[in-house]
Amino acid sequence: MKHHHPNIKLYLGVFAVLMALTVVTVLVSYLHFPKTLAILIGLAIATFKAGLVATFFMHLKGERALIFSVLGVTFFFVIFLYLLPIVDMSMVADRVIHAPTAQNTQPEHGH
Amino acid sequence: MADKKHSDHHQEQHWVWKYVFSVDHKVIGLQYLITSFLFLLFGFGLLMLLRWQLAYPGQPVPLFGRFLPEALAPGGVLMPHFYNALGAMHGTIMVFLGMVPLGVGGYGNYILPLQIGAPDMAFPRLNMMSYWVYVVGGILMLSSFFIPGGAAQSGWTSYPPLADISPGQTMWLVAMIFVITSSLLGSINFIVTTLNMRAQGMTLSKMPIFVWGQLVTAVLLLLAFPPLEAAAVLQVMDRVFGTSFYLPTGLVIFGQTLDVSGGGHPLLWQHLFWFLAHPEVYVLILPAIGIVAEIIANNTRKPLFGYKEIVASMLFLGVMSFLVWAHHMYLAGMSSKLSNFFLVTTLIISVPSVAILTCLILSLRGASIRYSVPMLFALAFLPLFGIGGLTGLPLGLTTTDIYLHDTYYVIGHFHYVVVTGSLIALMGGVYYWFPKWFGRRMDDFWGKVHFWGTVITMNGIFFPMFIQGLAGVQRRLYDPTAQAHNLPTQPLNVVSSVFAWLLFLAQIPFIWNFFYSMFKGKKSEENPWKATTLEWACPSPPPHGNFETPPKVYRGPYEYSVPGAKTDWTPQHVET
Amino acid sequence: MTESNYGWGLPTAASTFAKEIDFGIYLIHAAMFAIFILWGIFFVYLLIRYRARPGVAAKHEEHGILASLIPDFIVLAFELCLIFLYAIPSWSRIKVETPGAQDSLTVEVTAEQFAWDIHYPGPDGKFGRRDPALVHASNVLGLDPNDPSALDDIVTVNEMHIPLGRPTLMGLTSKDVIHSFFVPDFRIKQDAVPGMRIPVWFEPTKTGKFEIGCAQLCGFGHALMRGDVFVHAPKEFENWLVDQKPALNPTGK
Amino acid sequence: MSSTAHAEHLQEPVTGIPNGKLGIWLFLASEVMLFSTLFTTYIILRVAAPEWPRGWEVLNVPLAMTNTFVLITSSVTMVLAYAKAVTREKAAFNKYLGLTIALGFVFLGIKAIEYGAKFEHRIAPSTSIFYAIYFTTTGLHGLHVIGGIIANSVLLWLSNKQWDHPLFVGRIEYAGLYWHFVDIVWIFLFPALYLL
Repeated sequence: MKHHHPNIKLYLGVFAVLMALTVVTVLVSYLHFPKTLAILIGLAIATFKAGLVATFFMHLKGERALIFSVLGVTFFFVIFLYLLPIVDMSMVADRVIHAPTAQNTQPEHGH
Repeated sequence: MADKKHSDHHQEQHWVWKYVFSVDHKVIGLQYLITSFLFLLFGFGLLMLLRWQLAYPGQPVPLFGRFLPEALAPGGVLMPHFYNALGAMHGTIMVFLGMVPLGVGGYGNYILPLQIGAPDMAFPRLNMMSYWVYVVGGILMLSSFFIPGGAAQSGWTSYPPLADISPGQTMWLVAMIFVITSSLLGSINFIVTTLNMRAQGMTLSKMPIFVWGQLVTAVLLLLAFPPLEAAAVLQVMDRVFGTSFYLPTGLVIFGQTLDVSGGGHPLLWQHLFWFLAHPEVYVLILPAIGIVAEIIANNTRKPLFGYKEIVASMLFLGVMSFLVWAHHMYLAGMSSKLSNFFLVTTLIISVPSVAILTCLILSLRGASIRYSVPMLFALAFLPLFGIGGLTGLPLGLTTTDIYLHDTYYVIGHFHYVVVTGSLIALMGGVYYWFPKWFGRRMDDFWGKVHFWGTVITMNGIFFPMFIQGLAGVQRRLYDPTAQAHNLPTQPLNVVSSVFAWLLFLAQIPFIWNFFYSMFKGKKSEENPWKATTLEWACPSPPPHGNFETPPKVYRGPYEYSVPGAKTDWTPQHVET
Repeated sequence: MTESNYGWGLPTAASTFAKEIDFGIYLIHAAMFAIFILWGIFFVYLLIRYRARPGVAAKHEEHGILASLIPDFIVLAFELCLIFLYAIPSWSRIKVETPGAQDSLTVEVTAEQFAWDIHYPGPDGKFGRRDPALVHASNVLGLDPNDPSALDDIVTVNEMHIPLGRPTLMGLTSKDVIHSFFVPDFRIKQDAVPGMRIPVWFEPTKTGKFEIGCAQLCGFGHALMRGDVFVHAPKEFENWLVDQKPALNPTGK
Repeated sequence: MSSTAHAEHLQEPVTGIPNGKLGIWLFLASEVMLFSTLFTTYIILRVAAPEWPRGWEVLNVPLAMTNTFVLITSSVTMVLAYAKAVTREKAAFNKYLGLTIALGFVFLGIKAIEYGAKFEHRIAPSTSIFYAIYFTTTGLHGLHVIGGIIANSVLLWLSNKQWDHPLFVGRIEYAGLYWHFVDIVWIFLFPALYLL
């Protein structure tokens, strides 16, 4: 069983970067950016942090192609798991009755 | 040799560890097989009760009516909520506790390691655990009949808000989470075994079609089940902790406003459920296609027609099965523009199924067909699965689905695919691999009696459903005579019900033949069918560790009638 | 008032797009029979021609892989035509586009556990506000009395009266669980989802009484949940509408 | 050791990846699908909701931030434990694995405090759709943390007996892969629920 030779300094370096990024993402949230911008920044930081953990801590760097194909197939299906229900929900938004209690009075006509 | 010492160690284990909590894939395979057949029988029993109410609504059930509890069937007459519970549990038990464990757990566990020349599964203990988690899930599912509120009553699809407010669904969800976990662990085991533990020389293009079918099935199970598990967790939160993931605001149940926070969305469940359920139906059919391919190759004494086409179609089927789920939701309130996307993907997915069926039928050309009992089942699979596939066309098309959705046409369609398709192939598999499991042959005469009895009665049950569907008879109706447009086709309900009871009679020779031949059947030599695949290269029943020396593979799986060969079958592991 | 005669096979086509849907059903079933019969004959021929006979070995080599794909391509071509020439255009005509409100009868249909409540705007043409808290045996839709436009609204249960000659535009919703509005004669079916108001339209072509059924399991009364659509001549419909009592004070004081 | 371990040892994996590693990555693939479904549900419910509270108005962000630090630290101690297992330094290995388990308990402790504060104000999953998805996702993540703690504790308990077993180092790596995955899920969960 070949194992990755450990590089302690690298792990501690990645650790520092992860801690820093956590602080950054919290500070960014205090600036109350408009919602879409806030989402993009938050997502970018989180993806970068996840990438760090995956490549160094999970040793994905030197990993064989099969592991990447397993992850590739999974993410191919994850995209559809996200995309289609969300697209559907946004397309039927005009049908959803929002009034928390009463039925909305003047039913607009579906287009 | 290490292998020798290793199988001696197995002998002196206490019989509990050898037969009950065994880690040997063959024992686990047989445990899965017999448990799932028992569940199939139980689910079929529920159906026979239900069919009585459809054929003679409101009349007390003869013979068994007395045993039914008063709350569910006063005086033997089924109550509507008990009828709904019978329907929901029939669907759930047959699909999740019967067919999938039989096709994947039973056949996959036993035959796959043998066909790739592996000593056992990659993770034997995990394999045993997935069986026992499945059994616990099955017991929980059955126990839901006896808890207050009774069993689940909102269909095997468990659509909220009905599933959130009607009694009996919580135990169904908990049992489902157990069954899903069992399938998940099983699929990891299958993929790792198929990829990592193949015999020397067994490249992917030399694997039998049965192994390909199990591999694609395992990937579908692995990636499609977790979304349903998450959806089931959300529904448990709705039912137990009063959240409202699937409950919109402003619900009024029998005049009482439901005091939940609201804000949920019923379509959310449908999306997540069908995201699983469509790959699930391919999980039901792929093992059956694998078995039919094995039996046809063996009994036509020639290689399969278009091995590469079938494998490519299976892989394409696997990928596409994740993109078609919402053709179940054309009329569910989903946006009608999005239906066009799913219409096109549903068209695309019909192509590989047609290709597989074409290749299997063309395998008969230039063959020397032996009409053995397994071959009868495999041959019957082809036209009947064809009917199932064809009747999917009007349902997959958006416009005609407007009329045919949620009618008996749908029930006819999926029963033709699952029952006269998958179940017939799995029964054929019993006759084909019985000598491998027990070293004895099943009786041929009673096999043919069982075959003709089953095929005729199955068609008798399901064909009238198409006529009822065209007449617009809705599905899941407790009393079909309550609505005018269902009355003319009511005699067809009687026809289907009578054939359903006859189908049960047709199974008695099968059950008798199976258990009788297990001990007193005609002794059979190691390779009775003269097959070329690896599972016949070891003694039957194979010892622990399967092969004396790990086999080497020299050629493709179906090298029959090789010109110039001494016999008309050249096994994969023989050098020459 | 012609009574709809149900029998085996498709019921009478009583709405404008019913013929379109029937055409699709008949076309596909014709194609299905053709495909099944052709393959069936070929299948039986193969079974007889290549049965095991002593001294006749099976052929090992196989050729004509491409030829085997011809039937698949034929089926694929048929399906592509079916989709782009028939399915997508008819689906957009039936489900995507809805007729304008001004020249059609607008009505709100609300499904509840085991009945269909039909809500007409009444002479003022405006629907009254509904409040789930006000739902009561005598006020099934929970119409709000202090909303002026609700006072003249008409509510009928399990009886839907519509005029001939004008499309009917329905806002379909549900009070509790998912039901499905299904009129076999009009070939329409649409799930009524609580929390959503789904526009559905159809235009009757025959007068008469046609049955409404529920096509989605909605509890123990699913089979008994039925109603009737009465299609009147325009004049007759006006008379019916005039002598309906408003829902909020049925005695008409 | 049971007989099956020897059978596994007899054969070189065809794909070159040890059975355990391929198995754990497949399991993580199914976990990706599970948590993706919860994120899809979160996005759908948020898009469909007429109004949705901003994370920091209703939730305790500083507490959650410390929780993120705790989980990241436990990820590091886990990878250090694996490194010590590879270099066969048993004492250091026990220290780091023990630290990982302890940090896991700290994470659960902080989560319990956070949940406690909510229940005190009579805020429960049924209060609103936001709290429903908040409790469900963090609850399910918490269960996975508990699962990880159990796995690590079993390995720590077995470590002195199995230290020289050929597969032991691999098992530490696989437990580590699972633990890092649980950390990654929290890395996405924290901003999604608390900061947006």
